[in-house]
Amino acid sequence: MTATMTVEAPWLLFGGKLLFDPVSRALLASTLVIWGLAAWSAARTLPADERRPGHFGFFGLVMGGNLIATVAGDPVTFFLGYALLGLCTYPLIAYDRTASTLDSARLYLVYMLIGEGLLLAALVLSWSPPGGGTFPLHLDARWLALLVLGGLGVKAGIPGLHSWMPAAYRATPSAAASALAGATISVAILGTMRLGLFLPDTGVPSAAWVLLGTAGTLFGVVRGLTRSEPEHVLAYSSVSQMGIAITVLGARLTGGTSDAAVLLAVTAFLVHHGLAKGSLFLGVGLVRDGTLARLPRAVVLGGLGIPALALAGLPLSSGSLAKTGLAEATHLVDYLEPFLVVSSAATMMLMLHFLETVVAPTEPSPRRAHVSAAVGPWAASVVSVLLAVWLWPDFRPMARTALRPENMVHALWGPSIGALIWLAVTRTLRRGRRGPAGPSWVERGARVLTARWEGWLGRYRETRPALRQLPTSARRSLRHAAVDFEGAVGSLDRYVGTWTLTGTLFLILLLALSRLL
Amino acid sequence: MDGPVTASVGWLVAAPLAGSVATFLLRGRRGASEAVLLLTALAAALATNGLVARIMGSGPYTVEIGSWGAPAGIEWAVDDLSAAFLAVALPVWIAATIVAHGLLHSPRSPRDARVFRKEPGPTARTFWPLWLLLWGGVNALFLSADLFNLYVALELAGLAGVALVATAGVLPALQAALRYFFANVAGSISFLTGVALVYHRYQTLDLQLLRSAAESDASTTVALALLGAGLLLKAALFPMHAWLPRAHAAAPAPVSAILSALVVKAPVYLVLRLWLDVFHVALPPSVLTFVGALGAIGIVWGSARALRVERLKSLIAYSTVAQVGLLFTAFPIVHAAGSRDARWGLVFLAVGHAVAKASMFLAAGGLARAHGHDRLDQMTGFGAREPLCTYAFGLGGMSLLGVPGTIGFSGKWLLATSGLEVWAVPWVVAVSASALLTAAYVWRVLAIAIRSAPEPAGTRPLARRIAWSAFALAVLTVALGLGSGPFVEPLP
Amino acid sequence: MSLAAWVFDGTLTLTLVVLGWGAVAARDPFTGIVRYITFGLMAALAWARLGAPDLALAEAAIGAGLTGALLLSTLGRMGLRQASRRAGEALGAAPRAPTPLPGMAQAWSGLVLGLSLAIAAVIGGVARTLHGRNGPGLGPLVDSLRETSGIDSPVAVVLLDLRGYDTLLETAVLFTAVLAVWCLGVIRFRRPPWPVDPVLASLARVVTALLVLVAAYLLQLGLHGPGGGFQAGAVLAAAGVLWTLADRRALRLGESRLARIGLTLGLGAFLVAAVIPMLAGRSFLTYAAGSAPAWAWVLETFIAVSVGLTLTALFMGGLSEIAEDEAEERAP
Amino acid sequence: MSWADLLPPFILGSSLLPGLVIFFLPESRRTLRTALNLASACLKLVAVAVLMAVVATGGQPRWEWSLAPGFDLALQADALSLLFVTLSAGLWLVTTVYAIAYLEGAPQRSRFFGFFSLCVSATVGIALSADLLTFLVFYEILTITTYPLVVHRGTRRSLAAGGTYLVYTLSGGVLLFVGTAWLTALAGPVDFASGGATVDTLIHEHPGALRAIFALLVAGLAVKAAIVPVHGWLPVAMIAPAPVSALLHAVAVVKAGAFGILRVVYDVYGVQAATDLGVLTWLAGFATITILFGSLRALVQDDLKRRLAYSTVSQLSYITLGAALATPLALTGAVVHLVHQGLMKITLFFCAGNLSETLGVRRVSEMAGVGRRMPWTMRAFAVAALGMIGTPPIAGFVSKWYLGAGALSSGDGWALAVLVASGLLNAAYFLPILKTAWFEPARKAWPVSSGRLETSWMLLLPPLVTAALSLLVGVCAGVDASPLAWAGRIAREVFGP
Amino acid sequence: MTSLVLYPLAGVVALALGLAGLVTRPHLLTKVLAFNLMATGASLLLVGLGHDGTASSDPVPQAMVLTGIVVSVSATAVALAIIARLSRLDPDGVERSD
Repeated sequence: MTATMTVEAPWLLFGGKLLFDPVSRALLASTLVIWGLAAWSAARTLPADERRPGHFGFFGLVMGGNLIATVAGDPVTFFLGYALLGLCTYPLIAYDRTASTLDSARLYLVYMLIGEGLLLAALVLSWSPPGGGTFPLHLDARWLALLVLGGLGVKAGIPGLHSWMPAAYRATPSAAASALAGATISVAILGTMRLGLFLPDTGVPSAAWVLLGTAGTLFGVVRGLTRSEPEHVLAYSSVSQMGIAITVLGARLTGGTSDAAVLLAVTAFLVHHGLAKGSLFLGVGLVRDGTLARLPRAVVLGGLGIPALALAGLPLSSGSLAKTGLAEATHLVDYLEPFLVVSSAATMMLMLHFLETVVAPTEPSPRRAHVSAAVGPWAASVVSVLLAVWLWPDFRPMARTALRPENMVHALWGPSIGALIWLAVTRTLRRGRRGPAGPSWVERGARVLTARWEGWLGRYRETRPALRQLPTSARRSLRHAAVDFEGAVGSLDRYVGTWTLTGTLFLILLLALSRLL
Repeated sequence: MDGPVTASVGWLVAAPLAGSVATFLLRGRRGASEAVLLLTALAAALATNGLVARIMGSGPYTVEIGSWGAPAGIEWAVDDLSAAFLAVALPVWIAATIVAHGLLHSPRSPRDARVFRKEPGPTARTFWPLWLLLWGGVNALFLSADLFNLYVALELAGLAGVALVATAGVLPALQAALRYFFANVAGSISFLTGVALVYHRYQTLDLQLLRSAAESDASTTVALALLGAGLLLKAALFPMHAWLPRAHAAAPAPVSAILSALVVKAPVYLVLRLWLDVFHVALPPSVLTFVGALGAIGIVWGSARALRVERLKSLIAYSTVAQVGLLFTAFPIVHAAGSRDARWGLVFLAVGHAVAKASMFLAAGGLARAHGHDRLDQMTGFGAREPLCTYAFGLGGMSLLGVPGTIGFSGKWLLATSGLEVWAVPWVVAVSASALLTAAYVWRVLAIAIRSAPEPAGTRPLARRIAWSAFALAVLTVALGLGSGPFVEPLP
Repeated sequence: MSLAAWVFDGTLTLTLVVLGWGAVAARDPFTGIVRYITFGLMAALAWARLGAPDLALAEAAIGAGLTGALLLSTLGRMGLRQASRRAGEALGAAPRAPTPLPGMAQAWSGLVLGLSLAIAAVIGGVARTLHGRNGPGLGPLVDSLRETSGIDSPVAVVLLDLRGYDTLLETAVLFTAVLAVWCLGVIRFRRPPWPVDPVLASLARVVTALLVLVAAYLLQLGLHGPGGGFQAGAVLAAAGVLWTLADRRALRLGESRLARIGLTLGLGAFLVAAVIPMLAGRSFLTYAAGSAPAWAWVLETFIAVSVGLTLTALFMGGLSEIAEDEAEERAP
Repeated sequence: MSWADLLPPFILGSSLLPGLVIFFLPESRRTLRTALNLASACLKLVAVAVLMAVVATGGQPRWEWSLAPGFDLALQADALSLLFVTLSAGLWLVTTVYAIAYLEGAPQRSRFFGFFSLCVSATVGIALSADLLTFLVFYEILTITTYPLVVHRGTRRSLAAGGTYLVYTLSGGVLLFVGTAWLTALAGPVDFASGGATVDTLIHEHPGALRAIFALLVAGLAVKAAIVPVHGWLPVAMIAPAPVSALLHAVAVVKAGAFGILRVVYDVYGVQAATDLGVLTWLAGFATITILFGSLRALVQDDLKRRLAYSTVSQLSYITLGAALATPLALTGAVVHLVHQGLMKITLFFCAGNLSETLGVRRVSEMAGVGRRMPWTMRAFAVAALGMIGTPPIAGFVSKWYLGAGALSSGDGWALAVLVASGLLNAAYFLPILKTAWFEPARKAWPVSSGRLETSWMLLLPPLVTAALSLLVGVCAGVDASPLAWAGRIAREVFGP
Repeated sequence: MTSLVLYPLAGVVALALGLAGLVTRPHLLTKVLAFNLMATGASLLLVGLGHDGTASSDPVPQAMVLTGIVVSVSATAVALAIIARLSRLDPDGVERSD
């Protein structure tokens, strides 16, 4: 069933369209699952204080935006969903109103707004008035492609624009975080696909995309390995995973591979990543409120390990399906083969590091209420990771290939290499590299900048009265001039007031007239 | 051409004079003088009505007094100019009369107490006769088509005016009245000299004959200079304005209203008549440039004073100086354009000022009566106490300002358009920009009116008819602004 | 002839100018007034020389006589008032404009004199040209209209018929003057402000009677030649003034209804004459055919009466002031 | 003259006459005054609806009245005027409700409502005027009748503010007057319907004069449209009571300026002539400066209403910019922004009024935690603010989108950049407000509300209605009756299909 | 030209002198007097121009001057009345009017 269906909504904005094709169908389903689980968990974990209704309200809004963007059939509708999603995320991040939280949330918002500004520009630039545009939108210029990349890259966390991610995921309640990290991030990649960012029209060479993606992949892993906060590690893993997607999408320009297949494969990848990340964040939430500390260790390792290793792409895991799908779809591009191996090796390392950070004793968080209340959703999410991609009809072909023995063997390479390296590294340099490294210079820079901005405004507000002096002094001197003039006229008028002067002037006028005439 | 309708113009002069005799003989008895005033107003109204109907029906016409006809006899000439002034003068007179009556017969206030006292004292006894004489004199001025007769009418109006200013009886009033008197007679004699020269140059005094005979030569120009200079002095053109603010501020409010609205307009009307109409051929533009420049300076000067003076009535009086300046600033435009629109623009401006200024003075009179004085700094917040007077003042001010919908705007618009057609840019700019100066002093008062403040001691309620008649005049400026079209269209 | 004429006219006009300047330039007003009265009489002579006897009469009676009397009585009244200066300060003199520097005054007068003489030069120049070549004026036309009007004195026909409207307004001006004076002076008569000498009084009565006769004569003269209502009125006024000085009863003038009616007679009669034709649908002030002389006579008479009374009243306006002042001076 | 031709004057009178009556009502007649206000507002709305039907069916109602020789007052209804009329008539009703509650117990209410009605009449007149002269007439009347409302409090400060207001607007009026007179002197009466035909005939003999006239006209209008550097009166005038700021300084007065600029560019000069004369470039330049300047100044305002005022300064120039870009899309954007900005900005002012009236909160720094105390007000505020930023699907997004597209279609990419930058700035000064209101703890205990609601329902309803409307017109921009559709129709009228 | 031309010229001079006096003389009574001088001067001009001995004298100017004389005496009376009253309130003002 690869039939695509379009729903027209002419009354919406400039004629909205909803597009249901294999891609959006799959993402829609996974998004619903992720959000459902997240909502369930949130309902269990969030304390019933005055923040709760607001949180759920925006929870719903973000989900709505997410869904709209997923099924959007034209750029305007997509932007509608994307903007909704982007802005309404702020309250979710700023859930507990502590200063640091608000700080992270503002950081996120600044990035997001700039991104949306760029995206809006790009969309307007490539919009054709009558009836509105439809996907794929043709971005027929490099700088246009850059605008879109900048716009969506913020959400997708391409290196450089990712800095908001770790702090934001750390600050957000785990349920919401799982939805953000799992579902909303896919929208960014979906957007790039929908807008035709990786089509030849943009004139950006395939290599550029590949390099960008590869850089993202490795950068995410390297940065992640140096972090000790599980949310941070997961955030960087997201960076690297999106890098993989970008690499694949970029690479497909060179090979004469079929678009549909690649897009479907990437979709599968996004679905798998989304489910896994979602479940991981739910798990982290349980770690944070100390629930897991009460569960048997096997359960914990299983529950966290399954999605983690799935990300690494172990055979029989959703990851293997996704990666095989990618490899299959792009088998003509020779250098992707090694890339995928390397990437899963790297992912493996990162995931092991993640598991280590999780099981490592962490300080109990303020939200330690509702012990094990959220175990249900978490378990459900793990199950979804295990089964979902295999059962989804559109992915059947990929499932079949993935289940072929040679592929399963092949899928073993990357993870095992990664595991070995990680063991080696951790054995050798066991000491020293433990302490949490500080935030990246980009993030620090961004924070400094935003702080400066506030400071500048503050100082301007203070110096404002001084500045206002200038115009008022001018105005005052003007008024003085006017007053003086009136005064002068007044005193003169008393002289003119004498009849003698009036009469004299009369004579002069009489003479003047008789001369003039 | 004489018919009852045509002849009825005479009532405009006869009725007030007869009324004055009657009120004099009746010694200002209550009821009697009211009846006389009513009859006079009625007659004047009928006459004006007939006049307007006639001129709109069959255009300008003349009435031969004593059926002798020019050049031996005297004639009345009614054309669009005089008709416009007369038609507007009527409501002003009626309103002012009502206010005067209201002030005369309501509790006396410290200021102008001497004029308006309850019991018919000598002043009150002479007030109505003088008032009606002034009325008759002004009407005679606007009607007459004979130079010497104009001189006599000027003297009649002038003397009555002087007397009415003096009736206030206090020292400033007397000084002002004397100044007024000197300016007046100097102007009149200059005018008379001019008349002498004209008569011996053209052997006639009739304006219509002069219009056809007029040539440009030495004697004519000197005569024009004498006539013009005299009239400009009477019109208080800057820098010979000094007598006006004092006189108009010192006079009782209704008198000030009439002086500012009509008596000052008469010389302006005559300059327009003599320079731009009758002796048009003999008039070089340089004169008008000169006069226009003086007018422009006058606008600034008068406004600057109005921004400073501390009494409401002096403020309005100085505004008159500025507005007269404005009228003369418009002269070069009328001359250069020489078009019907331009002339009507000037007439609208003058007429509009008449009505507006009258309503402002009457309102000021009401306020002064209510507060017992007209010192602006002690009237703060009068808007809440005397809303009607405030609206009257404000609306009048708007008309001076040339706010659209008022007659003032129509005038400025016609002048501006026709002036720009002949590229008389500086004059148009002056006429337009004067609005800002006007606004400055009008809002000086309105701000004081709106400012919330406790009611000062000694304020007393005002007889309702005073405020209402002031307000009615203010409304008239709007009515003229919106409704004068149909009346003006059929005229030449 | 012409030389004699030149000499005569030259001296007369020169005297006029000198007297005029003397009157204006005199140090104290009294001298000025006296010189002015003389000037008026000279002017009357000039009128006669110019063939205008009516004007000569009027100038002598009104221009010189009555104006002088008015000026003198005012001056006298102000003389009485050296005592009551303090009252002025008490009432608070109005702020007078800062007087220019003392030296400036003369310079100023010089400037003004120069200016006015320059103007005189301009007008004079024109006057000479006009005098050279002016036509008969409206004289012939007036003569031709005299028959249709029926009034045979040329001046009277202009004054009462052709340009009667001027005269109407003129009477209105006179009326205005009375009102102006009365609205300032509160007329309260208690007694004449000076001791009345019985001899003077009886003499005054005789002279008054004579003057009234003169007035009547002038009046009936007016319709045919020089003379007429105004001149007669002036003479009556002289009589009135004299009588006033002599007899206290005259001082009730302001009170008596009769006098009030008399004051308005002239204007009233004119208005009637003007309005009747209008009611008949004819034009303002149009006498019925042939009725002009009758009207003229009536008007002349009424004018004479009211002019007489008016001028007397104007003169008395001052007297009332005196009465008031003395009342005030006695009061405190 | 058919009955339809009498509709424009009727619409004018439907607020004029009640206003005049209200002046003379004694203060105590509260019920009568309220009834009169509401009745006339509703009557006006009905009449506007009828007029809209007439015009939609191709009618062109026109009514003339001669004021003086060569000086006619002419009212006419076309698509553009209808848009403006509908906006002001509708918002008048809402604001009247608001004002009645807001001024409860205040002094001088008869005066207030009298002048209020006069202002609305003037605005309607501006909208319906058929030629430049008539426009000028009502424009000036609006200037004057607004003054008493600005200074209504009668304090020293408000009077000073009123003075500033007058200095600016009257000077502008003079410029406009001279410009109009000059153009009339050159070209005779300038009818809007001619769409620039009159000017085209002159463009060859006096291009210089035409440029000067354009400068005069636009300079005169710019004062009300608050274009830098003549914007100074607007923030100062915020001393006025909230309903005044809401209706007049968000909709009527300032829009009159913007509307006038649209008229001058498209109906007096015509696109062709304006482009040939090269005046539009300058206009666009000024608009751009204003957009950025206004936003930057808004950033540093702590007084809520002043911040809103500067935001108005910036937002108004979107309209000017759209007019100056002179393409169908840009014009559509400009015209639709006329409506959208009105809806959103009036909401913001209503909310600001509610805060100051209910809680005495006037500064942004005092708003911490106010979202909890007045949730509904702040929700309305949030919707409007986001709309201002240009968040889909709220109204602001639609107009911004079209303006951007218009900029591109005329080949001015920079304009798009300006729009985006200004959008970011809007976010920078609106979002902190929301953050403070919702995410910061209240510093002091709020006065408790008397009733069940957070404030009087008459104060609460208007902002909610307008907020809902601004959301609706955004979401349903595609509907045939939406402002966007109207704007498109207008653009088609101007540029042809 | 006859010697009669001197009269209008004298009238003009009288007029000018009166004007100068009216403007500069400080004493109010002198001012009034100067005004009368002016009036007479103007009258002389009016009649004098009309009369050059040749033609029969023109009655119209005479009638006008007659009117003028009466008018000026009325004016004088009004002025004097005001001066009289003024002199009671502010005696100095009479001698030193500005």
